[in-house]
Amino acid sequence: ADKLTVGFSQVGSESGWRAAETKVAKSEAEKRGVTLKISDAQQKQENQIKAIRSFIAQGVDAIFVAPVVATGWDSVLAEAKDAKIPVFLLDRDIDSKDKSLYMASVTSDQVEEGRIDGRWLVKQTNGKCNVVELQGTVGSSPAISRKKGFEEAIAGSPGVKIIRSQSGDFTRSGGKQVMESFIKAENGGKNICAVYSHNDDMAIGAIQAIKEAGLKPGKDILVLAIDGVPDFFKAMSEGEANATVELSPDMAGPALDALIAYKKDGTMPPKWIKTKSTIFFPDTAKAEYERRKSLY
Amino acid sequence: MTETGRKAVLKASGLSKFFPGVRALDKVDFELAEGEIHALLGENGAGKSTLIKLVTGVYGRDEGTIQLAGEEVDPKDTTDAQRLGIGTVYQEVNLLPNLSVAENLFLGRQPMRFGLVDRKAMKARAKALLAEYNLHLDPAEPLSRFSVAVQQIIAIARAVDLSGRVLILDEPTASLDAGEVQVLFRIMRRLRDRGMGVVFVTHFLDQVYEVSDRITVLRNGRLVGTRETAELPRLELVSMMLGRELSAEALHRGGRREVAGEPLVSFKGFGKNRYVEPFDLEIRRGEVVGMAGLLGSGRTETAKLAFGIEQADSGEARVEGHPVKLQSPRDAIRLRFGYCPEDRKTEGIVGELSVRENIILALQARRGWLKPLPRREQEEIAGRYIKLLGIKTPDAERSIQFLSGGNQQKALLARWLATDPEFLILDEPTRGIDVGAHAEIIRLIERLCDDGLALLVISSEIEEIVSYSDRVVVLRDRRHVGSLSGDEVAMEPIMQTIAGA
Amino acid sequence: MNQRTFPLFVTAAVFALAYAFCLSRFPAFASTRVFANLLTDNAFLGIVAVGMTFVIISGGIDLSVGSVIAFTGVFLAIMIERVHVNPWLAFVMILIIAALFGAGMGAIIHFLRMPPFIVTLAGMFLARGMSFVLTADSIPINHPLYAQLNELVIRLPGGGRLTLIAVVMLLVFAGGIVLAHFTRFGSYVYALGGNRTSAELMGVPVASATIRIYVLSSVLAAVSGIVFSLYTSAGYSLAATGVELDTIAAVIIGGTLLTGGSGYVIGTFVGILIQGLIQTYITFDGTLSSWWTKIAIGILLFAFIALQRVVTMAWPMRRVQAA
Amino acid sequence: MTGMAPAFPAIRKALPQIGALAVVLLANWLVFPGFFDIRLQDGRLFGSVVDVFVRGAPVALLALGMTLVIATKGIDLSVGAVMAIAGAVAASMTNAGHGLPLTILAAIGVGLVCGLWNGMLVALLRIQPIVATLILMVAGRGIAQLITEGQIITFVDPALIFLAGGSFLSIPMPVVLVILMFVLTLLLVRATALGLMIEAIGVNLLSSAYSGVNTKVVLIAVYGWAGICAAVAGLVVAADIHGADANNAGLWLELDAILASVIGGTSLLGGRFNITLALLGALIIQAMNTGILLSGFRPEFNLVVKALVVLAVLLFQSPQLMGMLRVTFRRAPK
Ligand SMILES: Nc1ncnc2c1ncn2[C@@H]1O[C@H](COP(=O)(O)OP(=O)(O)OP(=O)(O)O)[C@@H](O)[C@H]1O
Ligand SMILES: Nc1ncnc2c1ncn2[C@@H]1O[C@H](COP(=O)(O)OP(=O)(O)OP(=O)(O)O)[C@@H](O)[C@H]1O
Ligand SMILES: [Mg+2]
Ligand SMILES: [Mg+2]
Repeated sequence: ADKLTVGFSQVGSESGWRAAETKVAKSEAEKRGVTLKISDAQQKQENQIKAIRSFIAQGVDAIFVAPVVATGWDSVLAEAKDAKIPVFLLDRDIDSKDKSLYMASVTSDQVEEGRIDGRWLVKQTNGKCNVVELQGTVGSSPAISRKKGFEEAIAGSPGVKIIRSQSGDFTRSGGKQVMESFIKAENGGKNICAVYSHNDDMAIGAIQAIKEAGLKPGKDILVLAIDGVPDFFKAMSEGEANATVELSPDMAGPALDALIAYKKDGTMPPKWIKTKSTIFFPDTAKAEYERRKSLY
Repeated sequence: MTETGRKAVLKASGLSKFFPGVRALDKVDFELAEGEIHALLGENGAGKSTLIKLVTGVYGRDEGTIQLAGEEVDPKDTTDAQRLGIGTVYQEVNLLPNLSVAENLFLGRQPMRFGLVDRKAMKARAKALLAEYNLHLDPAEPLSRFSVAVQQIIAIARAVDLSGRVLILDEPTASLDAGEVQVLFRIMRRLRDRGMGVVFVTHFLDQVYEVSDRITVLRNGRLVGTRETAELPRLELVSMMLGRELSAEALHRGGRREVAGEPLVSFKGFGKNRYVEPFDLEIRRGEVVGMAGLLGSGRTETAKLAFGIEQADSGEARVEGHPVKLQSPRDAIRLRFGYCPEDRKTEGIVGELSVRENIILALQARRGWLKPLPRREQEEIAGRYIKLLGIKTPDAERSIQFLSGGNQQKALLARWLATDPEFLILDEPTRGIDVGAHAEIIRLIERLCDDGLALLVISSEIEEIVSYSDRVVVLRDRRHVGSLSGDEVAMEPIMQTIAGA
Repeated sequence: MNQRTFPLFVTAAVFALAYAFCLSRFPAFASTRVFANLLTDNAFLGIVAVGMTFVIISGGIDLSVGSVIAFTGVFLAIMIERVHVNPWLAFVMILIIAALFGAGMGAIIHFLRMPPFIVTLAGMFLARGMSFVLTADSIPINHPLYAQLNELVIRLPGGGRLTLIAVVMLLVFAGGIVLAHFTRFGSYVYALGGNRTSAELMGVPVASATIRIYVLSSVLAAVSGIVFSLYTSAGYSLAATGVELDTIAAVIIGGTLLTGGSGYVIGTFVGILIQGLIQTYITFDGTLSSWWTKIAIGILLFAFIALQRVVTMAWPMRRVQAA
Repeated sequence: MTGMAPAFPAIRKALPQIGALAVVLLANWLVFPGFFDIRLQDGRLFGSVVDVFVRGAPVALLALGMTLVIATKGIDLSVGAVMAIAGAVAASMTNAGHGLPLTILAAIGVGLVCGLWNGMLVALLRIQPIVATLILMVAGRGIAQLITEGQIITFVDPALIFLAGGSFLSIPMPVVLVILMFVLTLLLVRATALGLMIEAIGVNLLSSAYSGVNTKVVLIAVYGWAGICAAVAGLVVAADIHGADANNAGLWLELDAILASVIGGTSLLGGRFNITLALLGALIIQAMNTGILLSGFRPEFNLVVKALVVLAVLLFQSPQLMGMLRVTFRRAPK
């Protein structure tokens, strides 16, 4: 058969995880002999829509989208459907009644990620803990889902409370600055039992803030986050962090497999190709760090 | 009723205006009768412009009342004043260079058609309006294309067209040539005969006597008096303005000199395509060369070439016989040239900065940024020139934008004198300067020349040129058409050369 | 061709050249689809840019437009989906809110003599902040009217679709041109940008003109927000971030001077097309990493502006002889 | 009122800014009573007020350069991106094993080059500053990411980390750097004639050029200095998080820097500038940000609060309001 061409509308490179996702997508496509056209939307939905439109105009064989936000895709995906181009969603589902607009979504469950962290914390602290929360960018969907999941998991234990919650914009310096003020506002950090961060980068910033305040991250204040980037594994291996839920950067691989199968004999993939969310602890951190270093 | 028995169209009583540190106007009464041309005179900074701005609602007044045709009015802004039938040309040409000529003329009262501006009609009306002033140009062109003088005429045309009862002209003739002035006077007289009141500010006494019916003199923000023009001798007027006598000969320079020796600066075949035709010009130390010509004849252009603002594409410049590079004002300043531009608002003053900083700017620029003038020295220089030129300002730290027009002009002259130049180009140096200062500047020009300065002076006042020039260059259509010296430096020959006879 | 419109021609010529270049690399550029997409995808940008053109010509700047677009979307989504207001009524409501918002900014700018940059920066924080306060979630709008409006499409030969929102943009541009050149308001805008003091002395009603300029900008931002909500059928508080800079860039590439007083609405249209073209080209190329995308946008932006400057500077100044 | 203030004209000029800062600090103290507590922690001052100074350092550094640029009637949107580039360069230099002096030199050198590029576009090609610097604002972040390949480059070199985490005489290093750069800037513009020339250019470029001011060189130099200031800010931010985050370092900080300059009384129309007041402006902005973090409001409200505070601060500075205040002050003693 002809070489397949896939257009991939990526959100941007706002975090290390995102850059890794792009990198993995490229290498997975290469492995399978697929031409991957990547369009970087610089975090803007309008750019993603434009990109999808021009993929349609170019007549690609399939379109991958990592949607920056869940809503607003109906009309452009309808156009793709009109043009008979299959669409795969990566790492995030969309909010649409018409499920036929896309062929499959390869996503993790971001609410579940928050729940896993929450459950672990409840168990670890025997249901008694003052948590401070580092939110992601206000309004972004991981921030909303991860907050929701965590709150669900701790809902059953009245002893586990979120005492402060601010946005650190998913960045290290944001996480550090917010954590600094949390520590000061909560009696020099003595009131804080754990920090829950919507991503690893903010948690790394928070760890520094805790250290600079003269406390021990991982012991005086538990640190748990989500993503699984190498630097966080390193921190865990040094005993400065306690847990992270991995979000696999390999979203394109499964999507490509499904696409190839479909092109070969029309096999329809399952609607939701779920990637696993696993929680990691300091014990395996060193090995995990080594394994991931090259990926990122 | 005025003393003369005519009805007062505009009457201001007890007007006062205070600025921080300045009493710009102090209980001034002013009365304008129907059907008269009323000259408003006074030294630079006397308060003429301030009076006008109070009457037309630009500034709020601190005291006093204004009556228009017997009724008390209180114009809050210029729109108000326009509605009341007062048309005004303010001292600095306050038009909008980015709009077309037609839009400038009809801004806010454009002819409409089907709810939209009728650009065609507007253009036609603009053409007709300007034709009265012998100005034939394409009204769709942006105003910035035209020289200051043309802009001034357009401002006048606009004000005249706007004014129903009162027309106020604040130094409208400063950059007009004799012919243009006559056109303006014709129009002023026509309006007077129609019963309108015209207020006219100028520093040219000849013009005052030629056209005005009455004169009001201000000094230091106070009213000195109002007199019938016919009954007020010139010298008395001058002493009313200055508060002292001014000897007649102060206005005129002694004898013309033949300055000999090697030229200090010489231009040979110097010119720029589409700008000024190549010209030859030599100026010696101690020599004053006047440059005469009609509006747009290329005098300012010549000056800009000579100062390196525009780059010549032919010919060469020499200083003391050596060829020199003249590619930028910095080159020129390094050669000890100086240039007082004609358009002081956009090319001269640095509005927000203080008088002191404006005066030392060129000197500082020549020294370079690494060698700052000590503050004490700056103050000393500024103080010296403020005194020497009689710049009226509360102190040297005042923002120059708050100075009256004539005083800004003096400060600019000071900027160049401070650099101790060898060759100085003055473009309309006496524009907007009062008689007293006018005489002082001319005397200063003489003194500078006696000290060996070479001067190139552009002026639309041929009389003035005659009074101080040793030699006169005449331009026409961007070409240097004649050079007059000796006895030829007189009104008649110059006029003839300009006309091309 | 006169000197004032010359830069406009340069801009248009540069665009045509660039389009020809794209065509030579990717034949798909010949399809009406690509061109129609250029209009549809940039419709919301074009509409705000018209308002921005007026603001910039008047010597001001409006940084709040991106946030107003987002606020409009969120407001509409909440009104339509949660409060169940008729969409048309919701449109009218948001236009009124935007007009008041713009009037507020204009009034502060004029009466308190504050720089537009800062006032509209505060407006930008406020509008975006208010959308967060309304809701941080993204809300889909499923009202049938949205589907109907989105189906209003003129099909062009060759698969291109001229959508309703593209037509709205073209109409707004047409309206903007008339407003700028055939109304008194338009001449006031230019007058203010030329020189505020002179304008005041010439009797321009500065206060009302300033306020109306910012009302116009905010209202057009709201229209753009409506268009954006049609485009995405959703309201989202993080939508249209950074649009203010894209808009300003488009206006300035289109030949309007940031210092005010000169510019053309039609130039802005070309500016928008140029920006859209840069994006389309990069997408068609499809080999650029995230960082090379940014660098390429920068380089192309520079190439356009530099080309424009160089051509304009090289053009000999034509002088007009008066009388 | 009449007793002391007129004797110190400089202080009187700064009254609106000092007043605004006092009000914001007071508000912080109200939402968080421990706001003014300071103690020594590992030989370094520690406390919320200290945070205001330390966290405000990057914007303060940017504001130093930005104020000069604004005074020339320009604007520099690229400083945030330049910070990212400088940080990326510093991180990769350290990780390549170079010493601190070379690392700092390289970062600052890159900042200078970026600034000179901006200056060249503005002064030589005469592109309007906002677009000229927009080019680098977009491309610069790409360049930074090109260096980091989209990842956060972490480093452990204590010397580089010292730039943010260390202290000198108990004063946190970022504050020391701000003071250092402030003094340098002050010397640069006020001990020379550069300040005057910058102001002259900002008010009237043509008049300045005709007076012999080397407008091109001054403009380029000013943008170059803004680039250097941005590079120092980039170093501080990278040292702070022990890594170079090309995507987020300095993101949107250009707006804060502009805001700081304007709060400090520099007009966007060019002309008179005051870098001391610009620093106060930066402090006001950071005090506000810190206050928001300490307040415990939901983050959804951050921007609304910020908008209202900015408007209030500017209102406070508006001559109209100050006039009213003065009247009340005068009446008070009676
Ligand atoms: N806006 C202002 N702020 C402060 N002082 C001002 C302002 N306008 C004018 N002045 C001062 O008021 C006085 C009168 O100025 P005005 O412009 O009325 O003089 P004038 O008679 O028109 O002089 P000229 O013949 O030079 O135009 C001057 O001392 C001037 O410095
Ligand atoms: N920058 C410019 N661009 C285009 N045209 C110009 C420019 N400057 C001047 N002109 C035109 O050149 C002509 C010459 O004007 P200018 O004022 O320089 O001449 P001048 O001989 O010095 O006359 P005067 O000083 O009496 O006004 C004017 O008609 C003007 O329209
Ligand atoms: Mg005057
Ligand atoms: Mg001239």
